[in-house]
Amino acid sequence: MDGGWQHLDYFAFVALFCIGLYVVLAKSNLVKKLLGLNIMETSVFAFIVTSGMVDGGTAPVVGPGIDAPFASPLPHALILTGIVVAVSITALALALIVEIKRQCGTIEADELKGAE
Amino acid sequence: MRRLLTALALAIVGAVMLAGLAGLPRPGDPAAPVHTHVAAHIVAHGVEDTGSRNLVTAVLLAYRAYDTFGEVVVIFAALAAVMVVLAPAAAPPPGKTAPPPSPAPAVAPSPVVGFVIRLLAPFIAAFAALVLWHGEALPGGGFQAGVILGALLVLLSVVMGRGLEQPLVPAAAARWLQAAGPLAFAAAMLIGLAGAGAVLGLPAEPAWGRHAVLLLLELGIGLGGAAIILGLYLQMRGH
Amino acid sequence: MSALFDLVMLALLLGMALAVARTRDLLAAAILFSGYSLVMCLLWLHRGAPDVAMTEAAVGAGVTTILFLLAIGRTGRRER
Amino acid sequence: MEHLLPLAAALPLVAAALLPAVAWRRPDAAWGWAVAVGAGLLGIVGLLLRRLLQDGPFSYAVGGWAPPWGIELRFDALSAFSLGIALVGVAVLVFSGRYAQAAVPPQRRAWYYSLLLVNLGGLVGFACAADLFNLFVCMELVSVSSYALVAAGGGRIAALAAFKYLVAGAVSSLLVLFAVGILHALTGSLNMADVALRLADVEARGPVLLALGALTAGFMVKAALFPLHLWLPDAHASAPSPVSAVLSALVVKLGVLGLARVLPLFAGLDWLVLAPLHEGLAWLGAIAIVAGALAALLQEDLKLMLAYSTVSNIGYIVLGLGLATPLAMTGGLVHVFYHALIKATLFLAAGAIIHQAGFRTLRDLRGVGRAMPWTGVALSLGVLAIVGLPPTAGFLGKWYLLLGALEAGRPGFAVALLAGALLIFVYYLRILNAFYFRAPLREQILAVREAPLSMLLPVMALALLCLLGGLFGSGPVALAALAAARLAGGG
Repeated sequence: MDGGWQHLDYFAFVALFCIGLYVVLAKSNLVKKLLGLNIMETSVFAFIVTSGMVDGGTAPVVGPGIDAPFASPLPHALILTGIVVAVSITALALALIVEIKRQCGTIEADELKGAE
Repeated sequence: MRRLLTALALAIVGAVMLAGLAGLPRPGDPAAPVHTHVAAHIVAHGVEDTGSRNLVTAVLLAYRAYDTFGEVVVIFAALAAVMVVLAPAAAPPPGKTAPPPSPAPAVAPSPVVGFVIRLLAPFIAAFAALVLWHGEALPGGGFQAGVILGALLVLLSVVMGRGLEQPLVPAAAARWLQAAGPLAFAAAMLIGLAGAGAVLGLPAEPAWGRHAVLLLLELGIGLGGAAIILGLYLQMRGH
Repeated sequence: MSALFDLVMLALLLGMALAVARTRDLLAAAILFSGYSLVMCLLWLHRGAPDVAMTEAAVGAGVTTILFLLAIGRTGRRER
Repeated sequence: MEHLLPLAAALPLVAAALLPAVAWRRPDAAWGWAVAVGAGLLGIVGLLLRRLLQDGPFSYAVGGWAPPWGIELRFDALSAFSLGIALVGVAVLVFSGRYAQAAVPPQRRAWYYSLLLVNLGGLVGFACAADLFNLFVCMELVSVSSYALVAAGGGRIAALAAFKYLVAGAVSSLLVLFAVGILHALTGSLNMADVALRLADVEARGPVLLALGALTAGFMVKAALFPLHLWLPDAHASAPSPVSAVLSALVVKLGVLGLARVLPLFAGLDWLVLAPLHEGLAWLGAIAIVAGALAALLQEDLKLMLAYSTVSNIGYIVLGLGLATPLAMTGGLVHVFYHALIKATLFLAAGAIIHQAGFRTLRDLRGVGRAMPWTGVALSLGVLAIVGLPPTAGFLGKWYLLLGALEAGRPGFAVALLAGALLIFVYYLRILNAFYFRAPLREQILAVREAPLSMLLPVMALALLCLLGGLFGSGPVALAALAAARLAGGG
């Protein structure tokens, strides 16, 4: 905690991670679970993006007249990839949900357990 | 009981994460390893190494191009995954006949909306081209441009798609476009091998060579991304 | 000023995530999530990550939301 | 020549993206294309392996960007698992030709082959990754394609199982990404060798422990280590059989290989004692061996039995890593390779039987061994191998594990090992008994025909490898010993 108030960020991201995990674990609706998963994912992305920031820094684009320090470009590139992976998984999961609805008539985990 | 267990698990996870993260360097500290090691090298040499003033682009398309290659295959795999899950099965499973898939409720856009979207379409397309073209100098790049273009195609298919079953792009051409990202990277691999002596390297000669490679990658990522987003939309909407 | 902006954004994020968790209307939850992504995008813009912010706005708030809406349209909007 | 290393993964990945376009006008071309790519991959892996055996481990800086600035690939003794990936991959692709005609709807078929190729490419990339984020990207290639392939054949259980698998897999991937973020924040680097070096100077202990915990938990879910295996049985049993073979033989190994890759990162920290973690892994492994085998014993469904058997076998491998003596780790790593061949044989043989007979429980399948003599022989060879009878492939891993447990002075674990082997023997005896020595319950069984050649050939080839693997096992054992020495040496 000696790091100053900006650690507050990390605490907020942990809270978001836990809210997402709560939705994944406790909610029965599959669409809702997927929303929870997305919240978890963005919280980790936010953690990584924030870890690359720098005091008084700007975007890592070199240009004339910019002498402020740059935020690290590396985490940004990683998270760009991460966002694409996240949307890929979301698309597939939604397709599975549509298929489950078609085959079983419901997308509530409680009822699906009974139907198996 | 179950709620209690969930709450307990969450409390433990949260506490462990907080305890661990509290020991990290303060975010924003310019002396943190995040800024002094690899990032410092990229900031110092990125422009000269890659010719791209946007260092995120330099990382994505040069230093870590192999990861970005994986990324474009992941989004292609998402399309393949949605197709493999939702493409119609030939026969319904024996025993229980499944009801036909219910298509998403058709949105009936008002004529005004349709007119506005058609009017805006060329401008949105131009904006996408701008985002792609300036990926080396400004924030943005191929993927962002691709998503904007994909969104435009989705809008157009909302406007024109009602009752019109033929897609915006012929199906055979769409298959090739959807592979554009990996194809561009395959080309860049061979160019790098021939021109820079390393797979995915940037050729030093001729002078415009590395710009051409970066632009090729941006184009492939952008066109491929747009085609895949349109494909995902059409498949998820149902026929 | 900058600290205040951060605080407001973080509070908004937490509030919207809780709202997504609480609402039983899936359509509302999906749209709230889209808003959550937009706030996240603003935060990242402020952290010097415009590339990521742009992508999050286009993908997280845009494409993801469209896909969610299509799926909800085909499976029903009420959570039991 | 050295350029083949980045191309090994790139070949199947690019070919996967092109496949639907190529197969658009000629759907029949999809299979040929996929098999050709698989053969090409096998060839490349063979060349890489020859180089490894001649000159030792070698690296490649992709794009010419020297590590740690760019991405490094490294082909070492652990990467030699690529051979298993390529062998099983080719067998599965060949087998799919006839199988998919019946089990995968025509409009899904090109995408099915495409996803199989993505899966194989991701696996090879994962085995050769020397960069943490590259490891993550390859893992996601494998994961996304695996979730979808489970549902490729259709059916309600498959769709549900795929979703369950997706949620478990996505959360575990996220844990790995989170840990990569922490390690990057601590060291400023992503290259594994560089991270290991720089981690030694890190003073903050909390984040290091958190990263270690997140990585271990994430890869344990990927490996389906008991008690985190709950997603596995349904997914592996309800997927199309060639997919089951890939998942059980190769994809779960991702978790084990991942652990073997990342644990050495933490070995250079003098304040961090890994012994409790190893102890925990050994216990979980031992419990998994027995629990998985017991669960398999209770199954009536052939593929569910095989799925639980995978849970048990992962236990063997993790026990080897947990005991952490050179012999035990050699045994565990050798089993990574041989279990891949054996489980692929079993799942493909089971798939051929289910495909031809139309039944999938032991009761319904009684007497099928006599109707399908060749497939029956292959299945029996696989059974002998997985039970671990000498001189089959399954013997070596368990033998070294046993020696390792004794070397570590832990006879208790040796007992668990033997108990597991006994249980495995019993439940595979049940299969052989039902197939050969029981009168058919269904009269259709008598009319069942032998599997077509394109299914039989890959199954027989794999079965032969299971048999000969033990006789020509010195190569894999030497490589596993090399990898084990690196693991134990912490670098």
